[in-house]
Amino acid sequence: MIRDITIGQYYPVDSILHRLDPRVKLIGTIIYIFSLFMFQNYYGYILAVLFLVCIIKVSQVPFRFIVRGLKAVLVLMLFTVMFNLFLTPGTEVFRMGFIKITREGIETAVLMGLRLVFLILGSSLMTFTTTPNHLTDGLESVMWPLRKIKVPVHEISMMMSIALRFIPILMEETDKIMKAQMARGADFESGGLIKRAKSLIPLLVPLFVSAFRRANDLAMAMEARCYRGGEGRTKMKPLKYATRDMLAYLVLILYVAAIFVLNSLA
Amino acid sequence: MREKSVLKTILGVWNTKTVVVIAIGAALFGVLMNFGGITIFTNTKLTTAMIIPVIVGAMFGPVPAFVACLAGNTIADLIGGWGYWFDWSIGNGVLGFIVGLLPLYGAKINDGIFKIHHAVIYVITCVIGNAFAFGVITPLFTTLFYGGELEVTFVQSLTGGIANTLVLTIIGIPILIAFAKRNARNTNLTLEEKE
Amino acid sequence: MGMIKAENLIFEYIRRDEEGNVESINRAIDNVNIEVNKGDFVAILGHNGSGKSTMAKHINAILTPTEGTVWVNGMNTKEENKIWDIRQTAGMVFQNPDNQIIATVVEEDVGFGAENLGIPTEEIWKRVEESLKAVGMLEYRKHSPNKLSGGQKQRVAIAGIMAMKPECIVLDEPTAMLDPIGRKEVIQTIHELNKREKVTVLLITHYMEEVIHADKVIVMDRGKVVMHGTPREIFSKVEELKQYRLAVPQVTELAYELRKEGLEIPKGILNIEELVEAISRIA
Amino acid sequence: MLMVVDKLNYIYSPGNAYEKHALKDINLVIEERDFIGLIGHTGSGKSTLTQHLNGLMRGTSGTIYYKGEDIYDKNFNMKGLRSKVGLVFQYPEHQLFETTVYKDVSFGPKNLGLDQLEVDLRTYDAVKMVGLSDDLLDTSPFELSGGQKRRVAIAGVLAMKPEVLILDEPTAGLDPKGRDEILEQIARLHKDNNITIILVSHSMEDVAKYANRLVVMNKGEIVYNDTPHEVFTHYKELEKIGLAAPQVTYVMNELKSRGFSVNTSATTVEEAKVSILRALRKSL
Ligand SMILES: Nc1ncnc2c1ncn2[C@@H]1O[C@H](COP(=O)(O)OP(=O)(O)OP(=O)(O)O)[C@@H](O)[C@H]1O
Ligand SMILES: Nc1ncnc2c1ncn2[C@@H]1O[C@H](COP(=O)(O)OP(=O)(O)OP(=O)(O)O)[C@@H](O)[C@H]1O
Ligand SMILES: [Mg+2]
Ligand SMILES: [Mg+2]
Repeated sequence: MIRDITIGQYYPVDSILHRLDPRVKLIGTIIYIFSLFMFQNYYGYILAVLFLVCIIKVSQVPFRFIVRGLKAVLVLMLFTVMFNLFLTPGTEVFRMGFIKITREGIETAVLMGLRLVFLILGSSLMTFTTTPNHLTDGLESVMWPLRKIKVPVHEISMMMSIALRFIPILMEETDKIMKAQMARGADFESGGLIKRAKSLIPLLVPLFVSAFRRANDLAMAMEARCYRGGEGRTKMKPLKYATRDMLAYLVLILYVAAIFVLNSLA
Repeated sequence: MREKSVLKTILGVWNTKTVVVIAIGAALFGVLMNFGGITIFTNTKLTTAMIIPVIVGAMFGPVPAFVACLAGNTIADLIGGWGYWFDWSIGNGVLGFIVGLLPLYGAKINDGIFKIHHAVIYVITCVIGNAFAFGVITPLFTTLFYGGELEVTFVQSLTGGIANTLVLTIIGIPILIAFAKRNARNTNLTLEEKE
Repeated sequence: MGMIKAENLIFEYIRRDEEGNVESINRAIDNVNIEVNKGDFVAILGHNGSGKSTMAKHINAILTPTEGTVWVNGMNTKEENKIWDIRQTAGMVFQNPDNQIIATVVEEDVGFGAENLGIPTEEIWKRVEESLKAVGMLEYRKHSPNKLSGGQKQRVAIAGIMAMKPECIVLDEPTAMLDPIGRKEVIQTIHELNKREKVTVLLITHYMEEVIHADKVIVMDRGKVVMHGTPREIFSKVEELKQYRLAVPQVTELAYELRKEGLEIPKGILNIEELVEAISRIA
Repeated sequence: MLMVVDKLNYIYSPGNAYEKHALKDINLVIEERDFIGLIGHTGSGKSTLTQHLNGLMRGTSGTIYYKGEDIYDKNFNMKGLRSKVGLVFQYPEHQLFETTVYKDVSFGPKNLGLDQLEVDLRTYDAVKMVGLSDDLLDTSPFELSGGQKRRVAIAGVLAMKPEVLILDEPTAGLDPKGRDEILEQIARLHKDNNITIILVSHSMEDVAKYANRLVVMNKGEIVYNDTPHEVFTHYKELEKIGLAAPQVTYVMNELKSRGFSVNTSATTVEEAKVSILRALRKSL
């Protein structure tokens, strides 16, 4: 189960969206998320839905895969909706005992719910169509100017790629240590909260010790290969924009323009 | 060695090893967040991941702990596929910073020093850290980023904070003791094995 | 001309307490003198904790001597401004293949060292291809390292060093975590690099069979070099080796036992053919 | 018949792109006091099989009987089985976690819910069985040498008083003397304490020297299950599945082909020596 988990839910097909430069997708996602907060009326949401549906179609990722991400935060969403529904003051439309629902409540609840759904769909679409490596490269490149204000951009992206490489290894390790302790009668499942928490110590100590041993080894191996930070480093696979990326930027500009037009409608 | 300035202690030591430790710490954070916890509530688990910033902080200082936590939460979101929740990432980062303050009050795990009064201070920082991170920081950023309703975040924060405090004390202290003991005298991986 | 030279090398792991006072000293290397010539294949044997890894780390300037000097291709490892040249000259492969692969794609990992050296992109691609070919892993270039076997991962690690064009490779128990087939693959790869690319090799191992084709064997015991010579010279001293917690390959052991029984079998038999020859000659 | 494995199958991530049929119709009988050497190429399923034997993994189909009881039966005491079939993983010292050797070794017995006296007794016994001295009990396991750590880890499993002890490559990373010491220790446990041993190893020389029976796995199947002598006569077939025979077996076969009347099933130095000497005396 553990060896080959697809981190970040990357869905391997060869669509235009997959081939886009990661920088475009990152910037696009950010713009999309911002747009969700910029709408001042329902037209905006219709635009957001249309835009997202088109992009999902282009991405060739099956819809059910994308929706799966929503399940994980279903409870949170319900809560948000409930809170807004019951607790927003305003014109009353329905009352049963102490529960009352207001017009404003319904409006904000729907708004909140939609916003949350699009937020998740939008950002997970990026992870569905971009390999974690590409994402890291894109991130590094997009954040590069921040180096001027002393943000260690190179280090951050190096961290991300090492982390990605070690996730499956650490998962396997967790599994192995757990089994080794179970073979000695450890029980991770039964008992109260405190007992269960305590039972994790035999798992965690070896896990941390091994993680630090790995970190030590890896740091040494990197320095032995002349790693000394981002200074003077060349890239094996530098990012290059293609025509399709320019077109994608154009689409984004049109989308932003549409937002402003719609907002001025109301 | 004693009079390392406070600022230096806060910033921590930065070299290749720090980068790697944070990276692996963050990866482990992501793994534990997804698989090593007991779920109580969405976004709220009795998760063991929070121990990582404590250890990173103990060894490298609070700023590395902050980064490990922030990156770890982002990676957890990445693995989980439930969208990105930077409000929580930042909250976790801040908590990581506060619980990672260990070297500042003299609990030097690297040198095997972790006494009772350190444990007491540690528990206090855990409580304050959780209250501050999830009572102030996360709700602040929730409204800022997502325009969410504060009540929801508060309920979540409360449960999250209590669960975190529980984990940080019940599991955190024994682990800190174990690590301190491990580091107390580790020169002698001596070879002589008497039969 | 010497590739590596250690002169009166002493290294101590020093442990300090809270106040910075010395609490204990562990002399891991105790007055070692060795010289390795360009193009040599040298093996280092020794019990757990005898100082092999500590020695290896000196060659890559990860550690610097407490006393004495280490020269790598004429460069003193104590000179800070030479450190990157030294690391480029003497590459290092470690025990655990998982803990030295950085990237999530094979070819990117092989290119990592070359990127650090600031080599132009096209040149990196060329080198990556060459080194992957040299270790026989070219067809796996797009794979994820997680899906490779231990022996394959270790060969990728070697390719990563090769792409930096080192003149010398130090391998610290590269086969410890592998199965017999993986072990064979790695040892073969190293021998080929030594022969074809004339890379100087320093191999640390606990497996006696792996050193029989080396040019020279060095035996360490508690931080000191206690034996050195050709594999044949070393393995003809069965009793002495056992004293240092080491052993000999099974054929050598058999030859030694037969010799003890009074058969006329030469000392230091290293492989099956030699033993069979020797026995045939008696009958 | 201590354990019977009956048509056991195991499939990793069934129905998914990474599906892997790791155990295929495994049938195996383990007798009391057996010393089994379990060999096979990497990924042949050795670890998967051993984890089934003590109930850590559950077969996709087929079953295992322990002393006649079906371990997949609802009423079977699985926790009891884990204490009866002790499993020592590869690099077991990486799983140590307590602050003292004593606490670490007693972790298992404590989990069994024994009283303090019994826990103490078992801990001392186990530590003695692996040949560690008592004064190490209060030290931190992290302060020990590699070989000592390995012993502490093995003691931790022995303290559960297992009837069967499974060791997955117990000598990895140790120097030759350390390897011999650990293996001798295991052989002693087998002889003096009547523990059934299953030794997973990549060293043909080692299994030839200690095991009374070899189980050879290839791609999830058992291909040989016989005495070492018998198994190693098939050295050509073994090579095809990524294994080999001990070096002396090759020597003996080579001598035989040159007309010496030596015993080609010799697998240890001692056997080979005796046989060669006899053959030479005859020919003189
Ligand atoms: N980081 C360290 N701090 C303190 N002592 C150390 C450290 N690393 C090694 N030592 C000690 O130095 C000595 C030599 O260790 P080294 O690792 O060089 O041995 P080795 O020959 O490589 O052993 P092995 O075969 O187990 O790998 C040992 O006594 C060991 O305990
Ligand atoms: N968690 C897992 N998920 C998917 N496949 C797995 C998993 N664990 C093992 N496998 C596969 O099952 C097969 C048997 O693996 P196993 O670990 O039992 O082999 P082994 O004989 O113990 O090998 P080794 O000598 O390397 O320890 C291998 O092909 C392996 O890739
Ligand atoms: Mg070593
Ligand atoms: Mg295995």
